[in-house]
Amino acid sequence: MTGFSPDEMMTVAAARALSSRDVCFVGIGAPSAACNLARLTHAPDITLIYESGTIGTAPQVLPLSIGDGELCDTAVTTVPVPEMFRYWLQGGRITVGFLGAAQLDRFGNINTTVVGDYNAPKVRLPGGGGAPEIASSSQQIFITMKQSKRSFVPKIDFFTSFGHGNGGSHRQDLGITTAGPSLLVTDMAVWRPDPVTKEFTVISLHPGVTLQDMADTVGWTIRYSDAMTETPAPTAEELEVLRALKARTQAAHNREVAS
Amino acid sequence: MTGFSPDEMMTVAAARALSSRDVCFVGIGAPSAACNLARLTHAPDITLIYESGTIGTAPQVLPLSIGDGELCDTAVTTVPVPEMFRYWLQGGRITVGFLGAAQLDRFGNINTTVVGDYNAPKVRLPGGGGAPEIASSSQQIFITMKQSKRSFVPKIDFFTSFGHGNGGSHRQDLGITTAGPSLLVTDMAVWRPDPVTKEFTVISLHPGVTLQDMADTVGWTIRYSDAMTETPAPTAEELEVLRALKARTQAAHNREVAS
Amino acid sequence: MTKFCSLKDAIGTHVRPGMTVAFEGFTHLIPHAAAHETIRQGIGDLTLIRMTPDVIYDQMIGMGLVRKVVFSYAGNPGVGLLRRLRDAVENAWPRPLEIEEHSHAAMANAYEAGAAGLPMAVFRGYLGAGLKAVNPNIRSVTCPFTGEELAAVPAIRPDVSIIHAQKADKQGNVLIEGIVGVQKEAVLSARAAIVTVEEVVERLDAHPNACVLPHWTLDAIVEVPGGAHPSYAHGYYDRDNAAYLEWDQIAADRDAFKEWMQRHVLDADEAIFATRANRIVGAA
Amino acid sequence: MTKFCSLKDAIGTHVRPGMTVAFEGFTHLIPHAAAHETIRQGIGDLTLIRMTPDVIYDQMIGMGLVRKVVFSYAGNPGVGLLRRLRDAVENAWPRPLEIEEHSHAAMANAYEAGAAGLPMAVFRGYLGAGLKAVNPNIRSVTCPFTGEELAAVPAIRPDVSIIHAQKADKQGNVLIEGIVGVQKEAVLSARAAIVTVEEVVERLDAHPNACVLPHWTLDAIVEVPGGAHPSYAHGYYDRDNAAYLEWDQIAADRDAFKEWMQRHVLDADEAIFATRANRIVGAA
Repeated sequence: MTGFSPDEMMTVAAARALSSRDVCFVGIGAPSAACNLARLTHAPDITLIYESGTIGTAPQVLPLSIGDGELCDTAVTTVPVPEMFRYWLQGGRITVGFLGAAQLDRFGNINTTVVGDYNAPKVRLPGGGGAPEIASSSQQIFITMKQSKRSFVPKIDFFTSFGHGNGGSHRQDLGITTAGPSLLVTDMAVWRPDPVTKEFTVISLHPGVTLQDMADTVGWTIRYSDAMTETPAPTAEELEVLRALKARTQAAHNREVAS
Repeated sequence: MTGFSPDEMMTVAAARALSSRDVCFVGIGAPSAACNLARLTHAPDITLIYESGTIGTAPQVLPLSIGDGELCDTAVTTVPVPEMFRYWLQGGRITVGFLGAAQLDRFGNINTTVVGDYNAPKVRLPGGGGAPEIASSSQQIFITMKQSKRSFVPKIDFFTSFGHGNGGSHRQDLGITTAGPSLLVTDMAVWRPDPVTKEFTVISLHPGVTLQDMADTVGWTIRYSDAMTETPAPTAEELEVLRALKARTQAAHNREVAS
Repeated sequence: MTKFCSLKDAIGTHVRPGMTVAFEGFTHLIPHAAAHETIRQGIGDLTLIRMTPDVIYDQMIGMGLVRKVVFSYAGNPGVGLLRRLRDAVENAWPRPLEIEEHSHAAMANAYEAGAAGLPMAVFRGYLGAGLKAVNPNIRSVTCPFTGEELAAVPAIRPDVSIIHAQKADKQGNVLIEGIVGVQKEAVLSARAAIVTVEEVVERLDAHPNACVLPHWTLDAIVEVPGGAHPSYAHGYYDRDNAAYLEWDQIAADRDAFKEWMQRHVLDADEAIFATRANRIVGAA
Repeated sequence: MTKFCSLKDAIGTHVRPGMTVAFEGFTHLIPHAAAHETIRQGIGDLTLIRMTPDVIYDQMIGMGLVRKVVFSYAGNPGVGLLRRLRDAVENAWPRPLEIEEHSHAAMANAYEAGAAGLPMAVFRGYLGAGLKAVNPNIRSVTCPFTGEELAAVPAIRPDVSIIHAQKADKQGNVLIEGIVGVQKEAVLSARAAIVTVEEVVERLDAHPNACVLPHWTLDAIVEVPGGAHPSYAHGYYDRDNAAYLEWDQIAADRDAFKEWMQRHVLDADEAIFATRANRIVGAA
């Protein structure tokens, strides 16, 4: 794995799944980098929406928070937060909602609420924010996060947002009409749910990643696709654009801190 | 009745009931003239709201429709119509809602929907518009309209908006917490509801109006207050401001038509 | 972007007989030119939704293109009644007209619910009001916290919504300014949306919180200067009050109505709107 | 107008121990100066409402002034966890903290319902989500048209809402621009509302559809330049990201926290905000 980091591979692989026709509900961190990389490469007309109300935003640098001023400055329009959740998310206009997780299970269920018991938590995490309804109202959900035994767990401590539940038709059984988690991009692999069981299945390993690396970082018995391939390495253009974006971001944030 | 018309007296008497602390939901016609006269005389800080979404408007001339451009040009802010009905009317912020009627009964119930049967009407009127919820959500309701046997009827054909129902506590019995019709100003008299029965009672006759004039124009047996007085005639200032407003209005609308 | 097109194509592609269509605009920005094109194409059996039916629905009803109208105030604003609508309701001329009648609050909430992807709107309304007894689409829900009974109406979900706006930029983002009414909600609640605009500009240069519809929420955009006349377009031309007064005369008589429609709608095209609006630009 | 007053008077007059208070601002325009004044006055036993508790609630909780917090995302945006809130929830330090936890959609809808005078908000939410099982204020209503079960939460009705905005005019009308969040709803849902502003100007000169709160919806207005720092005021100064990162260190340790609060809050006054914001104006 020379010439690029696992983190860069993760961002590039997530970005490739997006197109100019997508309307993305973007979260901070990895999703924001992937969405903006897509916009700056193969998906120039992608619409990026942040839950602060900024619609069609095109920041020069990655924001530190979901409400940075540049998101508003470069947006087509900025709407009140109740409207964002009512007209734009609940209205069914989001094609891809991006989520991360503190804990994730093999059916794409997510916990960002507590480690331990809800009423006496070992660790009180930030909570769901927009996630419970992003998970149910977006046409599909992409999850992007690094693999580790602490986060890829057999059983999550709290259902912050619902993925495929126990798998199979559990989602439809609850009256949820959207597709749910349809892609998981990590620092090691690309996963997609099995069409029937809905269990996340590895469809490609990033260059250099071994099955042992996988077993060491995932808390359940991993299913691999029969047609598993190697994730194509980042192209020179992808890396160049991503690194320039990160460099601009770093410079901008350092300038702010310094001034 | 020299020096002013019944129509002028009606407008002036209605205007006097308003203060700078009022937030009025204004209708077109007589209410608009009364509200703007109040603003231009004793109630400069009155807030006028039109259902088109204009809040705190101060037109130089009376608008022909509830959505004329000048209402927006002179407003503190203009909001979408759903917000108008949710945050501003239903939110309980309107101190006085103004209504007119095609038919009115002695309890302030209003019909602007049909003459005759709803499903086979003799005359199909415009309908309620904002009136059903103006009647229930405004802190109080002022009604202003000319008296005639055709409109002041013993029984209205359709309950477009609810006043005091059958009187007494009927309003509270339906779970309506606002005061309802608390003033009726006509071209002949000022009426207020009896505190107990809620039947409109004449509290003052305009100068020159006789009991016979009243009986000729009202379709029920009129109740007069024991303390009935004569409505003070319009002052020179009131007439001057009202006539100037009407003249400006006429000139503006003629100019538009001519051009 | 292929969504910029002619008015003929926009209406012809998206509006079909039997559809449920909302032409919105609250006094301001009423899409007259689009309504006239619909009449010229003779697209009938329509269910029309609109808070304030106004002159355009009077015209479409009088031309026999309307099966049902969903509304909350059927008047000629500042003038009086809608005479073609009355003739249809009272005398079934030129055909019977089904009506579904609401209050403004109900319609505004129902558009909002449609835009929000909900099946119904919940609000405090219709207390003691007669429409509850004649409209089966007025129901109620009970608040599980306070026990209060609130009104419920179905969300509005038109097949097509049609509005007029001030500007589109080259990408197809649309700006609505001034009295914005329920136009945003009408567009977002519909399966397809057509916008006519006064002009197409390079950039909107709009205030960050202005009412802007992103291009991907719209299906067709047509530049029709004056397309709201005799309604108005804030910043372009004023309301033509004389035309509203004049309509009261025209619509009073079936023959006068038919003659007017032949001459000004059927035998015309949307180019006449620029001319009409120009006559009143002076007052804007 | 007597509503322009000092920050001390605004907080002292309207905020009382035991009240339910919302300090709102969605990343942008967070009313830090007003929160610090509340801390200085030692007004305690508060129920605090806020979608994203952020640093100000971490500070108020750490100072022991908070009985309960109603929230949907308790993080330090772009940084991580809120360590004082965690310490209160996990270790009851300095006192036990009751929590009522929602999703953003629920909170946004609940503010909207509060502004709209409704007892509850209805939305499509919490499907399959765990909060339903631990929060008795998440209930449901059934759509009487489709049978769909929708989520219901009580409307938010704070005793006092406190926000920061860009400008007030001399009459007391207030303009909020940029990311407007839920501030309008917070003000309109509350029994009393306090606004701190960057500046008071003669006229707002706002776009007709800008987010403006008319003077009669507000109870107190205070000019506090820089009053949102380390959050930001669009058009005035940028977000001080360094201060958010620094907070993570300060809040990690109870003593470091207490020392910082003594020096920068208890022994200070709101004048320091202008100085702090000025440091980062260059980036705005």
